Amino acid sequence: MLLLTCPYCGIAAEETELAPGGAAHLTRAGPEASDAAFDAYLFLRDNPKGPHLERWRHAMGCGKWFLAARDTVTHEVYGTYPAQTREPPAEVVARIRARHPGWSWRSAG
Amino acid sequence: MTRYSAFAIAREAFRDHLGWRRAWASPEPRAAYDVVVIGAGGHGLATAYYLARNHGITDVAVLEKGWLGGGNTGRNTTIIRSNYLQDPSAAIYEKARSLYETLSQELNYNIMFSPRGVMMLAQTEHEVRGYRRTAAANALQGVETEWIGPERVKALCPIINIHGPRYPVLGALWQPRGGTARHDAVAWGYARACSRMGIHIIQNCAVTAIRSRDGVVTGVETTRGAIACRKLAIVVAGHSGVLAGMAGFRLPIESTALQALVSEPVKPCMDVVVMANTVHGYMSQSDKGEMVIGGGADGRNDYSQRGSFHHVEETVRALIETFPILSRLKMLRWWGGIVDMTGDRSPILSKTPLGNCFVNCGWGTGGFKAIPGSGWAMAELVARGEPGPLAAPFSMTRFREGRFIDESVAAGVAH
Amino acid sequence: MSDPLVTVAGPATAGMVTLRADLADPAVAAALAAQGLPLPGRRAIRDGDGGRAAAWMSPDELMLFCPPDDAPGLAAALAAALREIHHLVADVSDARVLFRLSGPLAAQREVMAKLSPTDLAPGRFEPGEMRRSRLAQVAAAFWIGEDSFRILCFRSVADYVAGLLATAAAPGSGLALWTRA
Amino acid sequence: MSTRLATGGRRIDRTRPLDFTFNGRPMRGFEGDTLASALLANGQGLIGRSFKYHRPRGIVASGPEEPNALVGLGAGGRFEPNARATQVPLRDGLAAESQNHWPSLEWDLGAVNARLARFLPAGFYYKTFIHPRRFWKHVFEPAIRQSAGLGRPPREPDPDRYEQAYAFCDVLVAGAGIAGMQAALAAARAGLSVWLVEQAPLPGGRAPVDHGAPGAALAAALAAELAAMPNLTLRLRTAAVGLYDHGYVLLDEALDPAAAGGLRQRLWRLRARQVIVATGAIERPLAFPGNDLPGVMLASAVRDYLADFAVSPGDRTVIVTNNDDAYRTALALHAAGLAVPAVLDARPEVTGALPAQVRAAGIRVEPGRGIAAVRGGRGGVGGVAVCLQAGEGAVLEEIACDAVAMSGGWSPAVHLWSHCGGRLLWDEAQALFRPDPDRPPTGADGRAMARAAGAANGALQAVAADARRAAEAVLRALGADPAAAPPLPAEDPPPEAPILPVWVMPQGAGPKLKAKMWLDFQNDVKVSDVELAQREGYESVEHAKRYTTLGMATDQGKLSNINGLAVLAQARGAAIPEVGTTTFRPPWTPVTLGALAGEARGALFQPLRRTPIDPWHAANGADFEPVGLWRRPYCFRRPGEDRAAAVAREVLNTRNRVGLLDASTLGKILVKGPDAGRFLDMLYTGRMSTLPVGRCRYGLMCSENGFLIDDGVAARLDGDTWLCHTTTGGADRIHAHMEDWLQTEWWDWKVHTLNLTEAFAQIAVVGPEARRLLERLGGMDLSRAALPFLHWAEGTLAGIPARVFRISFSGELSYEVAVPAGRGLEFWQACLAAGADLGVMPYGTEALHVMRAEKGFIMIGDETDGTVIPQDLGLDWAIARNKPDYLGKRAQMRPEMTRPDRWRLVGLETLDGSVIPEGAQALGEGTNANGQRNVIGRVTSTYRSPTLGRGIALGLVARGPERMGEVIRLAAPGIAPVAARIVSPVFHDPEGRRQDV
Ligand SMILES: Cc1cc2nc3c(=O)[nH]c(=O)nc-3n(C[C@H](O)[C@H](O)[C@H](O)COP(=O)(O)OP(=O)(O)OC[C@H]3O[C@@H](n4cnc5c(N)ncnc54)[C@H](O)[C@@H]3O)c2cc1C
Ligand SMILES: NC(=O)c1ccc[n+]([C@@H]2O[C@H](COP(=O)([O-])OP(=O)(O)OC[C@H]3O[C@@H](n4cnc5c(N)ncnc54)[C@H](O)[C@@H]3O)[C@@H](O)[C@H]2O)c1
Ligand SMILES: Cc1cc2nc3c(=O)[nH]c(=O)nc-3n(C[C@H](O)[C@H](O)[C@H](O)COP(=O)(O)O)c2cc1C
Ligand SMILES: [Zn+2]
Repeated sequence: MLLLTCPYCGIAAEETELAPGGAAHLTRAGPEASDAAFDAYLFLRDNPKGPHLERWRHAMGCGKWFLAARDTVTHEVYGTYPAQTREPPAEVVARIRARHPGWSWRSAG
Repeated sequence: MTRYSAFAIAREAFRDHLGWRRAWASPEPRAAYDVVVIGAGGHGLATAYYLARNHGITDVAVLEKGWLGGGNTGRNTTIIRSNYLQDPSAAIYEKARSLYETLSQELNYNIMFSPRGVMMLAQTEHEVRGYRRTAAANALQGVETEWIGPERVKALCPIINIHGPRYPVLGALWQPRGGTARHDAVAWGYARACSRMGIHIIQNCAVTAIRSRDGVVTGVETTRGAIACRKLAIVVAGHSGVLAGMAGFRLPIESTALQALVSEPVKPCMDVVVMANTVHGYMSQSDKGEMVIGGGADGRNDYSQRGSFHHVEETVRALIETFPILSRLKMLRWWGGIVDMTGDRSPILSKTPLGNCFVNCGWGTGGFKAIPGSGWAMAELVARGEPGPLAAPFSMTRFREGRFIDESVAAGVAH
Repeated sequence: MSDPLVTVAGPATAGMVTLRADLADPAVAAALAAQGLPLPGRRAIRDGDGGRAAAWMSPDELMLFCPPDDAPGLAAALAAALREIHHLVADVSDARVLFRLSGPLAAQREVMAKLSPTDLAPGRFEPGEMRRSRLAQVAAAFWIGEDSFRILCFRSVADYVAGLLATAAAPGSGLALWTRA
Repeated sequence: MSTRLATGGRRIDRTRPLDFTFNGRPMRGFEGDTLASALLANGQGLIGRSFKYHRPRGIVASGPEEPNALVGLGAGGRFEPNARATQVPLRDGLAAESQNHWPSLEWDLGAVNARLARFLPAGFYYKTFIHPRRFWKHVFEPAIRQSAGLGRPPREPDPDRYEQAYAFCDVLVAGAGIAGMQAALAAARAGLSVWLVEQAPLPGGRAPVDHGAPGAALAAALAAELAAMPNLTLRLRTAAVGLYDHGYVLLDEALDPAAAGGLRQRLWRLRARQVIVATGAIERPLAFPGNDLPGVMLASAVRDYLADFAVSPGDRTVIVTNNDDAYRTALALHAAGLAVPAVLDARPEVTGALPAQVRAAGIRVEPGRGIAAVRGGRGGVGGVAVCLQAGEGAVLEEIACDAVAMSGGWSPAVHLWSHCGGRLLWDEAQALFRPDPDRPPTGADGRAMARAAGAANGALQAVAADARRAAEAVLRALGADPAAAPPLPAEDPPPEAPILPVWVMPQGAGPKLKAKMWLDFQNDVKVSDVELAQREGYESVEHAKRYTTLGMATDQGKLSNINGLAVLAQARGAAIPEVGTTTFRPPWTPVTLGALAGEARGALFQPLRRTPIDPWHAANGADFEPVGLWRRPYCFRRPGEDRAAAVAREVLNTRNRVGLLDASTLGKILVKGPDAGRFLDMLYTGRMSTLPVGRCRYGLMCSENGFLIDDGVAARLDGDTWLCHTTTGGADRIHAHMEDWLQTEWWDWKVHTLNLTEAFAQIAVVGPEARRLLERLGGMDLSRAALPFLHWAEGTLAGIPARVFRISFSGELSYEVAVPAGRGLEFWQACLAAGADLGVMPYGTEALHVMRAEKGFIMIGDETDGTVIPQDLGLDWAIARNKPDYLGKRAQMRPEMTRPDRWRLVGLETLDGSVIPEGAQALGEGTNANGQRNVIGRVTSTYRSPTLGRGIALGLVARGPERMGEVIRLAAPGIAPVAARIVSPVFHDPEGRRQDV
């Protein structure tokens, strides 16, 4: 039963107050995208065994989407941050790397 | 290898059961095999078994990182049914179900397939329409199902409250020859049969890398050394994404936790399997007397085999609403498994971008029932290098093509 | 023993106006001030003039409370004042209902602690904060005003929330966390 | 025979006798007794029958580890099966019954299984019952099921209540023994908020029993100090049953319904920043032949019953042990004036202070000895046959006794530690698994979230010091000063001599003896079974567990797991840590399903959403159906009418006169901002940006995967504001979908959304008389000229502020009127009153469905099922082809979506006017590669049309629209295929004249 801090309200919200939303930092593939790019965007979601950047909505709260860096094995939370960003903040990456040296999110499974 | 029978037991009884032999051998891995199957769950073992049985390929190793059958095969709620809506699903699940009917005899291992009947309750008008549609489809697919009314539901399962004030039971989709089987026994029975045919089952052997040359697989590296192979089958359920990563491609798979519970054992009170999708819970009573219960999957990626507790609560609420007598029973254990969910919630049996490497995954919350059929179809794919009719619709290219096999339209869950 | 732990009043209605805008825009504070309303900080609920109050709902949303007949006027005035900036104002008085608990505050905290996964211990949840969370299976917001928990939930689930509160307040079911058994 | 002693018993109050029954026999105990102690006090040694062999069984333990003494409690709706007598507080009038036997506890036919035991080894069922095939379902399985289960299931609904509660603290301490109390006190003194939970009715743990007066005094002193700490919550009869991620702990609190407002149990969901596992240790039985007879008990349990309840398990108790601790039992028995004929100690040499005291008391101590057999039977123990531990079981001597107290050492209760990933290490010296401090369960910060303390940490002796260490670690982790907690003086008793691990007694026992050594009492798993599993290759500990069912009973192997895995290790010739334990899973002790459901039962099972007009519906014969969480009238039945008749009446009345529909559940989402038009153009397949102010337009929304997910009418309210209507199910979903895109993709677009669904009641006034009716309400000009079709207007109707939309889902002249929700009922009634002479009638969802089908309008969820794109439904007109982009556009370009033979929407009419069965499939030619009949389409909606007086249907058919007029065959189970003609999906008023008047 996770506890994630909503970066907008500052509340450590329990999982039941949140709605999960899958992998974060997707880049939308529009009508011009190739079949492969579109397939990748829609279906080939990050599914790493380890640090994962993911979306959550504070559904039973402020209603905002935010992003979390969470380890899918240990549930360690390396940080939560607002959804309006194309990549994870440096300090979150640093925290992940402290635990998983050499980690980089684009290459994560 | 001793044949199992009441006679064999009697004979052994008089020598204190000292004469029993290993059910499966525990060989050292060889340097090379014709085919390596990664994952000794039900699907991996069945793949190996049918490679030998149907295609005469016995130079096969099944590599298992832990103990065989310890993945989802060993932790599922054992519901077997084939009343699927879409043709490709109905075909492979019905193939599996019909193989289950005679599997104990074929394997000479009692897997306790119990065709006690599965009912999927309809508790809204929408569900009624959905199940009638499925019944109509099943009739043309050669799947024996029936739409039954609430009285029949009550007669088949007296402990259901069909007058639920919130969601009265309006009827059910009934598959009289659906049921359950002993999950562990399915893995063990296949393992024993594989071993008997010379297939190597190598436990405590995790694949750590996949080797290839010129886009064609050449072997694997494992915690017990490198093993070469001509063909590779990845059959690792929740870990499919990890293995695909080793093989250099991506899969439309997300791994999440699905939980199940068992109650303390009580005297038989429920002879059928009941699934209630509106309230979201399903239950059967095992031959030992426990109520075996399952519910919904987590919505987040997970590899920890625990899951979040609130799903347990949601399931239990739903079941008490449907079966009021449950309230004073006690749950003695709950656990999770890592299920592999695809974009359309249907499995993948497919060639991959890597030559001679095949994948079988995406069975998600409902692949126990498919084990024999899936193994059959996968063996065909691996042996021939091309899918047969059972596997063909389940290729991984379907997502790109937009050709989905979406079962969720008929049932909220697909266990 | 035969009395409920707290008394539940409601559902009641109130004037409510939703304001969505960039709360950091000075125009917002100015428009609110002109209506006798403060700009509440994160998670805060603050009283204004004339029975009005403002509550923080999210970084770009406020809920403004007012006497029932007041809401259309307040909404119109704000809309006019904020014409120049991107905003949304709506009278939402009818969308939600309010409940109010009374009785010892400690007992009220216990009743709420049965329903919401929120730390409601004294010192952890105090007047001035509005918490958006859930009560059992539905979304709700609550705060403490005049030694009374006020609970805001959607209109369609008023019966459900009333049932929850009544059940949680059943006689003899105190938690002995902040009250003594 | 067991009996109550004349004096003593620290937990019982002899002034308060309680009457109870066991199998109908009246018995008497005292306040403070458990059911188990009271049964023993009444000489009841035989309590139940084991699962598989129906062996007679008595009480072995004194706590939650009890495997045997499971009983049925109570009657009627309050009947509870499988209650552990050792944890049931005795109440006046309690009725208990034994389980798993027929016809009676004493004479049980099932006991024949015990005679056949040699034919029923572990896993026998996998090897037999294979032939003939049909026998499994009809003969073998029914026979096996007949013997399944322990207790009988309850038969009636449960009248008691359960609840849940949330709590938060800095430190949770599980277990209020000396270790737990010390640790809790240290944390509380440092100013942290602390919860201390104890499953027993009183704190203290083992110390008051094991360490006599000093132990009791220490426990009392600690308890007194704890009681004075305002920042500490002590909860008794509350078990910590599960540890989850991020410090989430489940606590199961037992309540007395009479005292707690009818509540039976409360499930706490506690969030702790740090957890201290101070759950003590569990004594292990010894595996000797006959160790399962009634009268053979754990040594610690024997002294518990003596000290706590003044119950002696027998007059002459032989003690068998491999460690010093059991000597405490000898001393306790001796002090109570009971005979201890011998202490049989497996260790070749017995030194130690405790044995010295025992010897000094004149008790015979026999080193190097074991038990080769227990004499006796169902009635209890008659004696033991003594052998050499090092031998094969040759009997040296028979000792008469009526009880046996056994101790195989202790296993820390590491369950909570393990639930969430904490690892164990094997402590060779003490022969136990204890928490590995280097691999603790970790929390959200990746650091340890739990520590173990005391016996749970393997500190069987220096408990106080260990507890202090644990508390200090927790304080440090929470940034508190460990020094802020002055340690309590606590003296640890003198050290004990080392244990000798003994997994099988005697060591050289042959197969015959091993088949009589029980490991798992409840599930009847013996040493021979585990060895058999190993022999057959089930040698992973998890395989052995599943093959033998070791540890899978209701006690979850609290007594058997360690012994079992040690036997397995021996059989494998492997070291114990190499074999490892099975996975520890919640709950620590079984939890009632009722507690897991909490308040969510009956009316509170799920929220029921009601519209503002719901009270009127309820009072006026509405036949409700659930629609998501809402309830909506399906139809309004009049006396004598069935559903079909009511629906037909409602349809005809609406088509001919005027009907009222409560459409309040429709989603209403306000979308406003400079970029709102652009945003809606992305969201809808059509163009909304070009919609003039004052107009309405039907729109479709697709997922990025191209499939139709919702439809509805959007109205442009002003230059930058739209009001989007969604389906009932779509309101929250589509609002969330909008916010998702706005917040996570187009966050620089200036758009605000607001879900106004609940702010308005929406009432559709439909039918030829609709305008007349509304005009009577007064306030707005609703003429065709003033408010044409697909326009909206704002004003006042019947004195109520209203927004009126001229949209139609029935094909009739129709106004959808939105009024403030608080005035919805008033408006509804005004319409009824104004329309009384016009024949106004309410109609429900089914009439709505029929009328839309007559018009060929699609219904999300009927014509769509998540696999249908708008193009399939002939809705290309609602797609702005020239738009560069919209959600779903790219997906709809994929090969599969543009295939010419996709199934497309058509109307279907049977040749004879009959109604096509629901779900019917359109037959194609031949079969597919898998031998399935080819299908070319299906029916999506099918009704008897009251308007047309015949069956009508909508369906999806391959190339359907190209095949107008063709006759196809539709199949459904149980009927001959029906011939139907492909026709236009619009059955009624194809020109749309009636709505646009
Ligand atoms: C709680 C729960 C309830 C369920 N209920 C049902 C149900 O009622 N009916 C139904 O039909 N289905 C059900 N399922 C689904 C079903 O269990 C699975 O679909 C099925 O068991 C999958 O079998 P498998 O052989 O593919 O995978 P698994 O049994 O998981 O086997 C995969 C194996 O691969 C191994 N592996 C992974 N990585 C490696 C590696 N690197 N090297 C070597 N080996 C590796 C794993 O250790 C594992 O043993 C349920 C699942 C769960 C979790
Ligand atoms: N010398 C030995 O061989 C030996 C062996 C075992 C114990 N001991 C003695 O045991 C004591 C150890 O003290 P301790 O405090 O560590 O253990 P303890 O056994 O005295 O106390 C543990 C307490 O935790 C409670 N508990 C267990 N699991 C629980 C759960 N899940 N939820 C709530 N409560 C739970 C138990 O009811 C018990 O009261 C000392 O007196 C020690 O001498 C000695
Ligand atoms: C159908 C089924 C029935 C089960 N019955 C029991 C049972 O009676 N007792 C028990 O302790 N566990 C039972 N289990 C649970 C297993 O003990 C175990 O928890 C599960 O297989 C997952 O493995 P793990 O907990 O070792 O990870 C059952 C599991 C399944 C799948
Ligand atoms: Zn938030």
